[in-house]
Amino acid sequence: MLHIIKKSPYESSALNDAVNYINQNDDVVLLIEDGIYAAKKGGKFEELLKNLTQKNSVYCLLADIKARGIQENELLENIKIIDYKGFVEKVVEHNPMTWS
Amino acid sequence: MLHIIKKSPYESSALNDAVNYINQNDDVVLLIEDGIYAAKKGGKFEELLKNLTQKNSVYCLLADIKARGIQENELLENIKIIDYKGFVEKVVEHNPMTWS
Amino acid sequence: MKFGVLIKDGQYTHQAMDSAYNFIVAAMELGHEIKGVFFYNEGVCNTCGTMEPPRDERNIRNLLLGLNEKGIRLIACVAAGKRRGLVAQTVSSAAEISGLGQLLELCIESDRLITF
Amino acid sequence: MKFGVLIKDGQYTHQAMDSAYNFIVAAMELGHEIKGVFFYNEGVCNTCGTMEPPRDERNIRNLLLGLNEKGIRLIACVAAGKRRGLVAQTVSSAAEISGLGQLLELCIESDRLITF
Amino acid sequence: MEEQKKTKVMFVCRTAPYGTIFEQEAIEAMIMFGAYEQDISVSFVGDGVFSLKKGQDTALLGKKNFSMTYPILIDDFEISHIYVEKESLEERGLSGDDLMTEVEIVDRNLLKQKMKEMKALLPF
Amino acid sequence: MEEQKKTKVMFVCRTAPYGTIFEQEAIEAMIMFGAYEQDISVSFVGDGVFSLKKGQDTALLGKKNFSMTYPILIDDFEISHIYVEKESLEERGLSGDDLMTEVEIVDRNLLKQKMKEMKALLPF
Repeated sequence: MLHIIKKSPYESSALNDAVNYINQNDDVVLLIEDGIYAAKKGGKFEELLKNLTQKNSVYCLLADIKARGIQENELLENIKIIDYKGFVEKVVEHNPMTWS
Repeated sequence: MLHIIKKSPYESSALNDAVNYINQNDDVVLLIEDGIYAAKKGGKFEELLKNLTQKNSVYCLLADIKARGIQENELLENIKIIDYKGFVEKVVEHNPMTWS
Repeated sequence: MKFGVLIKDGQYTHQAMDSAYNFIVAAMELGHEIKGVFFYNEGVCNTCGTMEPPRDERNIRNLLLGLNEKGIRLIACVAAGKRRGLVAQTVSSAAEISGLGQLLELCIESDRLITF
Repeated sequence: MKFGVLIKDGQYTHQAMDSAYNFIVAAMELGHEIKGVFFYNEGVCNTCGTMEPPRDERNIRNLLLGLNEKGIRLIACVAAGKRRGLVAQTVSSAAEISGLGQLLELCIESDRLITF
Repeated sequence: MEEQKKTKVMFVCRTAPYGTIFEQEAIEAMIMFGAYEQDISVSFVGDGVFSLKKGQDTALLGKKNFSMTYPILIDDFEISHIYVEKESLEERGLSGDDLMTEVEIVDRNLLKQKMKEMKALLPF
Repeated sequence: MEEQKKTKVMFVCRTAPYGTIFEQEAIEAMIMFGAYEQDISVSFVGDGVFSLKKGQDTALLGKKNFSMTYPILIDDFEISHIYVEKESLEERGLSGDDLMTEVEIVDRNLLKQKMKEMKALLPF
């Protein structure tokens, strides 16, 4: 499965709810829209994301981090950046579930 | 001030954000719409609400608890129930700020 | 006391309009004055004149007509409305379309401004 | 691959339509097929034909017309639409109004159903 | 139609009732989907579990009490399964006794497996 | 108009930019309100602080970059104060250096006092 998270983890339970449903090793996580704030260095979700990236691939959507002024070097390590075409490819590979 | 909280604390940061802005002793809290779930016995926010009710009056809107099937005895102690007229009176007494 | 009301969420999707309506009715029953209701953000959609909700449900268009008959001004923001397709041809006869200055007027003229 | 798209949020208020649009364009560039876009909940408002956004902003009505010209079916739920004032007179020429069965058809006919 | 040809679709209900319309419009979709002889299931996780709370009375709110439809979803509208996540109930101080209808209370790990079997997941 | 006669209104900006329109429509309201010679202030708390993040570039998204207006709110649009809550910045790994404009970074307790002085609070 591809877990698409589109709400800010600071104001919504979307990330936490999704984490309960992520199959370790198999599933992939994609942060889009305000969901990308979870992957910012120095934020409150650093620990949670670090744990997540140990067993699962975590992607951030390029257009959404750029719009919000988050530079590549402000993202946590092991977070991968993809564009909309990469997004499409992830949906080809995995069945999507959106958490908002 | 009257702090009106209208989102479920399980899915939104509204309650936590509001708590930071409640003036002890002076301010009043009103839970409406999905905000009323914070006041349910046995839930995750029992401790937070118990602390809150020690220094501030906390009200729940009758129409909203009834719609959601929450009975009076399922609410935490010290939570007061008011109807829409009571709501109006609270706004007469205090300047409102809505947290959603 | 004089109240101003700000509604930011759309009809049916969120409870905001319902809570506001019940609040306004209670306030009037208690003898208070509603200086006006301003619709902003998705809230402008509440003033749409073409709603056709199922018959066994409350009709928000009729609720607004009722408020307007009681003399309450219902004001939808022109800019927020245009973005969402609320224009002169589609707005309910209960409401008027006007600018954001009206919201500030409500803040000035009301004793309390309450947001739903 | 065949994609079905479900959009649940209203235009401009939330980013859902924008994300979906960018996703659809990328999918078509990669040679995939979009079986249809279904608008439900507040999402039906995206298909409103009377939007007039500011000139310096993207025009979601035009974006939908562009998708439709590329042969993509845009389907607004009739029941969700009526509630919110989206009726035959106000729906964009880019979209059609139909029933929830169309959403299930998308689930059946698409390889993937993605929700925005 | 043979069992294996049916499309498996799951509604994932994550929102509380009345504050938003999502659960009401989800139920409207469930009813329609039930008529098409596919394999439709419904799961309640997070605040979605509140939708099933007993004793809902919307008279004072002026809204329709749509919760009455849940108990007849399986028998009258041919929904295959109604799952409720045990952990979400517990976190909210609820148990099966608080619910208005017979449902399958399952733990998160089981529901996670069920989700993996679906062709389409519809979050509400 | 004498200072004490002005109506004190505060925008309380609590949402991140672009995911929703709230901050953009808040700024449109700020610009209008500035013209009326009242005492208008703006506070950023919670995710609202993200609105002021430096380096926003919306080209790939296809949306308007409205953040350019923040730096001129005070000088060009007569907004009295822009407050940013220190605790919300810290929780998000941000500091004053990350912001695109000069603002008053205040702690929660001070902002709480400012709020009490307002006649109307407008949450966005």
